[in-house]
Amino acid sequence: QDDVFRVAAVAPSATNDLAFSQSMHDALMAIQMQMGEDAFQFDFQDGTFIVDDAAVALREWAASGDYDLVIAHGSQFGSVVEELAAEFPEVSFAWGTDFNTFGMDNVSAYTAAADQGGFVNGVMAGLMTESGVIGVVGPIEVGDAKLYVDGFVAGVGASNPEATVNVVYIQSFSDVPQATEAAETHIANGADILTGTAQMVVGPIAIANENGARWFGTQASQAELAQGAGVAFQVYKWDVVLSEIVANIQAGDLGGQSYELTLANGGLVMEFDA
Amino acid sequence: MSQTENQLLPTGHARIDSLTMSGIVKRFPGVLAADEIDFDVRSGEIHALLGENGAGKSTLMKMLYGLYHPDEGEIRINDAPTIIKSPIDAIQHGIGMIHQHFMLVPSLTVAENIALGMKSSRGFQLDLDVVSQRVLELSDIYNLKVDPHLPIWQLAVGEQQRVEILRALYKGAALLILDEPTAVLTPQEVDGLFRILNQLAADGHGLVFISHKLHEVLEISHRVTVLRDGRRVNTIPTSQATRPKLAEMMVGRPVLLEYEKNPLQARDDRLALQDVSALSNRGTTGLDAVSLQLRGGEIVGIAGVSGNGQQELAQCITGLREVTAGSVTVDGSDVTNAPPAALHAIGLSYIPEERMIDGVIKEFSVAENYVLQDHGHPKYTTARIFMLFNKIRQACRRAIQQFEIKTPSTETLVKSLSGGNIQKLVLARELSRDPGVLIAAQPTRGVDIGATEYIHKQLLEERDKGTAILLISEDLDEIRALSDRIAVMYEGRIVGEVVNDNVDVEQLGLLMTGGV
Amino acid sequence: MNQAADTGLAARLNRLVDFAPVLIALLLALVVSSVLLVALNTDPLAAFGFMLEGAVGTENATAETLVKATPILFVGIGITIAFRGGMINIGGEGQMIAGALAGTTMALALGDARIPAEMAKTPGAFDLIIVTSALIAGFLAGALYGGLAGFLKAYFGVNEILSTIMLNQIAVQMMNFLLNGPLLDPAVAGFNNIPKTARLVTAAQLPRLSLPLGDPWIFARTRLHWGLVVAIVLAVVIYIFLWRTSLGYRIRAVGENERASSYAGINVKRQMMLSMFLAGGFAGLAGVVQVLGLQYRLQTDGSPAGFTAAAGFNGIVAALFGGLNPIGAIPASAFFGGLLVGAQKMQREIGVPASLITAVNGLIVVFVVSSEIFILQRSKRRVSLQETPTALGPTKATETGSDLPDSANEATAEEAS
Amino acid sequence: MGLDDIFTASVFASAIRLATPYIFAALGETFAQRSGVLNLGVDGIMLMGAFGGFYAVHLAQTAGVMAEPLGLLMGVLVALIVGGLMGLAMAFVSVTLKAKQGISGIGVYLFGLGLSELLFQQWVGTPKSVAGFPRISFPILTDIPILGEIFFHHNLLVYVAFALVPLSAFVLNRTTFGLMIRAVGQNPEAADAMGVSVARVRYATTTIGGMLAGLAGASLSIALINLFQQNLTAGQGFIAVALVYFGGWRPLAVAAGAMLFSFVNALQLQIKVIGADIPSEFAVMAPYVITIIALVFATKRQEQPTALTKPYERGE
Ligand SMILES: Nc1ncnc2c1ncn2[C@@H]1O[C@H](COP(=O)(O)OP(=O)(O)OP(=O)(O)O)[C@@H](O)[C@H]1O
Ligand SMILES: Nc1ncnc2c1ncn2[C@@H]1O[C@H](COP(=O)(O)OP(=O)(O)OP(=O)(O)O)[C@@H](O)[C@H]1O
Ligand SMILES: [Mg+2]
Ligand SMILES: [Mg+2]
Repeated sequence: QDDVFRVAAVAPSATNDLAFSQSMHDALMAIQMQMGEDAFQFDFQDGTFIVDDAAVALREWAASGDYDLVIAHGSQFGSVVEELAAEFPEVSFAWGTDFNTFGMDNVSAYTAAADQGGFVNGVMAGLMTESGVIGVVGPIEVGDAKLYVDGFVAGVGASNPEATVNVVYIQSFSDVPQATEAAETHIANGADILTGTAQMVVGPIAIANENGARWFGTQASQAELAQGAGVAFQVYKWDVVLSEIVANIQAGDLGGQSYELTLANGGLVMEFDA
Repeated sequence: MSQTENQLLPTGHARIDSLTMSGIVKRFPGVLAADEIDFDVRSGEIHALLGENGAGKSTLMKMLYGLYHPDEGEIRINDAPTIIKSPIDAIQHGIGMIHQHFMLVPSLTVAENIALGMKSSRGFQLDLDVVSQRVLELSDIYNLKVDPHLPIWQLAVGEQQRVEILRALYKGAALLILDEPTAVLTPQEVDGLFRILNQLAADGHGLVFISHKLHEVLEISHRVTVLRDGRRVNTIPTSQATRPKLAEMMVGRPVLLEYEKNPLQARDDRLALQDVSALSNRGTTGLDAVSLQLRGGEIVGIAGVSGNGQQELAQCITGLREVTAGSVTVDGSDVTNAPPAALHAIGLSYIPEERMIDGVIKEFSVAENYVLQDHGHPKYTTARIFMLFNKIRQACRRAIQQFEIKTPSTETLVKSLSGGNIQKLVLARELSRDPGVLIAAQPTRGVDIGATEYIHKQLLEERDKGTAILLISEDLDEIRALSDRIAVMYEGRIVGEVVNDNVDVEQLGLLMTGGV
Repeated sequence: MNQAADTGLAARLNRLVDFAPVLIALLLALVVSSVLLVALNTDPLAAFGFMLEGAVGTENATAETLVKATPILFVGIGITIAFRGGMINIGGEGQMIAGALAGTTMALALGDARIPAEMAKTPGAFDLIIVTSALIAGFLAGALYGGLAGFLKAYFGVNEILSTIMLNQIAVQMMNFLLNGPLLDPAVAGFNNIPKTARLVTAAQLPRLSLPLGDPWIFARTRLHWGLVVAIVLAVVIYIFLWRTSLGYRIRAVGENERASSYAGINVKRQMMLSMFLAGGFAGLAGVVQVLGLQYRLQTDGSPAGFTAAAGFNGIVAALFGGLNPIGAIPASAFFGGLLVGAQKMQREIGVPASLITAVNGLIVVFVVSSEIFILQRSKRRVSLQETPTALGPTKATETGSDLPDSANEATAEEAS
Repeated sequence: MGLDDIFTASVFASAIRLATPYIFAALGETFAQRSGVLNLGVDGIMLMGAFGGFYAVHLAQTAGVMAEPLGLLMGVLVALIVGGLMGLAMAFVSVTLKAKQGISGIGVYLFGLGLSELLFQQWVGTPKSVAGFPRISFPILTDIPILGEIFFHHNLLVYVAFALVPLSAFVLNRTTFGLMIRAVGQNPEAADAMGVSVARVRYATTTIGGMLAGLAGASLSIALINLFQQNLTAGQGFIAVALVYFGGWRPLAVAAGAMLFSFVNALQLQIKVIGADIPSEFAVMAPYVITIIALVFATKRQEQPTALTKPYERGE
């Protein structure tokens, strides 16, 4: 093997989704900046909503023996990782967001304490709201999204117990028109602050902007899209855990640990838009 | 090119002095439908086109109307070589056609069907009032009654035919092709049509008249061209033609034109209707308390203008329409509203009127159609599950031979057979099922004389075997030739029933039109 | 009349030539795609090379192509039945989900009941009863879901295109609900990241498939599973069903002409429901086989494609490409499997956006389906040449028709419509 | 939580907004289907229209070369042209090349889905918003309580969509063109025999269908959501096709179907926002379930074009 550290990753949506997939792509870019292109290279396949498409890529990468780390970015890929890790014990895998390494030495799991930034956002939102009504547009009530929303609701409760938080899960990660109309409905019911998570929030952001409401974001910075409406964004810095994983692998440790992004370890960063 | 006044038709269109087709060849996959045919029509003439089913009559005319294009040969209009690319071309050249298979849009009203493809007096907006008005005028003049506001699907076949004729008249074509226009008309209506045709000819129209009824051809036409198997047999002035001669030219052998009927040997009642009522497609009364008895070994003819409940009657007996009151019994057991399969099982056979839609599945092969009801019968299946196609083909081949069905093979799709041959196939199938009761609706409509002769003989044979036959027909000649008793239907009721023994045609015709 | 010619070499050559327009269409699609690729600063030759390699270049690639083709084939067989029966079933997606839900539930329940905990993970502890019951449960659930659309059409006149599109969405939500609730993997109940069931015990999994050639056996180290064999066998069964049995005859009759069918005494409503029932059943099988053969658990990421991989949709295309003939659906599904898998490889290697591949797939579909007209014209011309145009008399009794349900016959019948 | 909290004026307004893209797309599809062409590619065309419209407005606004209304007009034009071209392509494939419409439509869908995303990634990159059609405030009308909020506070394209409903009905039922469309869809042989060019009519309707689908997409990207993202329509084109069946090929009923579907959707959003404790999944299901149920109980006077999906060929 050469000196280059090679990574291959699959992610479900597009690399520029301002959300989940972009956060991983940004992280890999960041590490490459840190380590230099001679030392770190990565292949990235995005848009693999279909688990089996990801499975084909993951298997090919694992079997090729060319990669020091194979990343499955998406908790739906867990079963695939579980199977491949057993079949290719010499290959190191990382997947998330989840804690589960399946008890295998060559699997790292990573997750984000999304509730932390959610709580911060919630506290601010609670303080800022004038109408006392806040709207949340969530995708499906699971995992990362649920963590963030629950954290957010708790944060509002902490800073402004009087405020009402209306939560809508639209049952899709990608249905922009539905998310947009959910945001409209929030506004119609008096919300002056909106938040939400997953890649379909681009619609609600535009609605917040149009109606003079404020927007709190998560996963990646949406400041540019939100224009004036954006307040604060919880940004995932997967590079924090990835650097650790890379270092471990370089030290000969293929995995077996799970990692968490937190505000404390710098994996979660609050970015503000003044 | 200045046209003088008298070269114009009363409609204002230019007349077609002569139209000549020469050396026309048309091939279809596996069929030479036209083989160097010469044919011509002149202004003021009614030229009859005769031939057995599949002889190529419709094909030849469709080439004139721009629907098909000749592979070889030339068409000249007023001596100028003309290529007719499409019906638009044909219409512009002053050619109109009444098609054998109706060219009507079922969901549209009569007026809409007539307005279709024509310029509107109100620009892009439809002028249906104007059209309806003119339709009413025309139907008054020619005594072809239709309500311009009714959608076509609510009309009986005969009424639809009237719409076709009206439309052609409306468009005022100089040359008018009529492909079997009389097949569904009453004698009175035929008389009316003939008056119109004569009038049109006198006005300077050219007319092509296709029919399988020789007496009509003899009555109306000036010249007759006979086709056989895609070739022209001859063209003769009608004055030199006789029925036997024409029949022989068509079929290639002498044809029986009158039937010897054995004396009636009626047996027990097989089919009985008691005060049967049913709704029509329109939701109005279709059948109104009809009672009828049918004995084994007799043919009962139902005469009437189509649309007076004949279709409903047949459908009520065969389980295809709900009987709302009254009862139907076959061999003493009540089968009111029994499902068709149950009726098949007790020996009921039905030759449906709209055979292209009801009687066959056009996308299926001849063999598959041959077992439409019996595809699950033990004799054609193992354990009622697996179909035995060798047996089916064998049986089908026998029927093809016996009924002289013209088809390349048992595997040919039915949609490529000619109308007459499809009818023969349906007949072959229904008779092969060895029925105790046979409902035959318009069994020879559109069928050539050779086949008609054959079908009539088959029906008579079936009768002599003891089958009870209900013959529904608008062809009074047919009714009179075959029936033992005749019932006349008008507006969903049976308005008269007579023993067929020197009945008065005029009297029947009157009953059919509601007169008493 | 053309029997001799048909079995001869000439005919075979002719049939080969039939593929020429398809190839030309593929080529055209490639040309247009190349233009797109060049616009993206990519070498088209390399791109398509990778596509081919990704589809059939290696043992694993071939296996993945077949894996991809398997659910498409199942759905395609079902769609063939539905379309032959005159029912436009767009509901493959929802029926797959219904089948997967029921099949997985059955596999999980029986897995718990039949297999002692210590045996549950023994490799190769394949249990025919569990797997068969799960497949049957999947079939029945899909069938009932499809049959529902058939029922609504037969008795309430609800158009099946409408109902199946709507039922797809309903199924997705039902799946989300069940996976996030009653069927949720108890092991992750506290920190659920994705709605999913528990993993199936080994005994409930469809075994992987390998061919006894070489060492290790071919496909031994791939994800190819026995679902493929089940699908191919069923394709043949359904072929026989449709063209050799009286029930198949009835379904086709109703599909072609409802009025003539009722005239023939066929219960039209019943056949409508039956063809949708069977179509749904096959889609259901596609769903349960995906779980039993590949992922060993049912999970979703919130988009229906996350579980079905759009096979319920691609199966429609495969069925039509296969000439609405279950046997034809076999190569058609393999072709689409290869296309989809190869496209992913192209994306990995050249880094072209996945969206380009979607667009290219669309082009291929359009071009290939457009090429049929040229095949049709050729076969028409051929018939006119072979059957010497003579006037036809009644056929001789000695003449044998071609084999009735011959696929070639069927194909032409279909094209001519 | 009373009925007052559920059936608010904003729910009705929301239903009207939600229905807009469906109405555009479904009316277009009604034309195509009435003439016998089933275009299953509506969703792909919507996406291309959405992207085309968005990109034109985006360019105009970032370059600042055009006054805002003109830029929006450009967006609409581009959406119409892009949609029209894709409709034309669909017509060529299904009318001239007589391809099976079910498959070719899916091909068109995939093509639109892929290409719109590709172009978006190449030319735009990440989601950006544009200043889309603003909500119109009518003097007096907008201020009417309740009615003002429901009817008189929408953007221009919403009104265009609803205006197209009676217009489409008029064209189909009262004009010579409409008569040709209906005839060609029911019995192309008869239309042909009457000198109506089946191909020309089908080209026209399929192209119109494409243009309206393009506009449907644009109504999302430059009027209702004001940005573009991959698969922006999220399958709305397929629902639009279903709604054509729901409405039995009659524009008014098709629009009624779109309204029913959208109203139930708006209602379930409202119910969830105000905190009703029903599982989200069942709420999201509601519009689909109710659409089916409505059709079960509706009296059907369907005018299914009998030649739907059947390429026309003279029997030659
Ligand atoms: N579109 C077609 N494709 C193939 N063969 C055809 C087609 N149209 C007609 N034929 C064949 O051409 C021959 C002539 O048919 P045509 O319809 O002209 O007969 P016809 O004389 O009008 O018969 P009929 O009295 O039954 O109406 C028949 O053998 C028929 O099967
Ligand atoms: N005794 C019989 N003799 C002749 N034909 C029969 C007989 N019994 C049944 N058939 C034919 O076999 C076919 C199948 O009969 P069956 O009672 O199963 O009808 P079905 O209502 O179509 O049933 P399914 O929906 O199960 O196919 C019918 O078309 C019927 O005409
Ligand atoms: Mg004829
Ligand atoms: Mg005839």
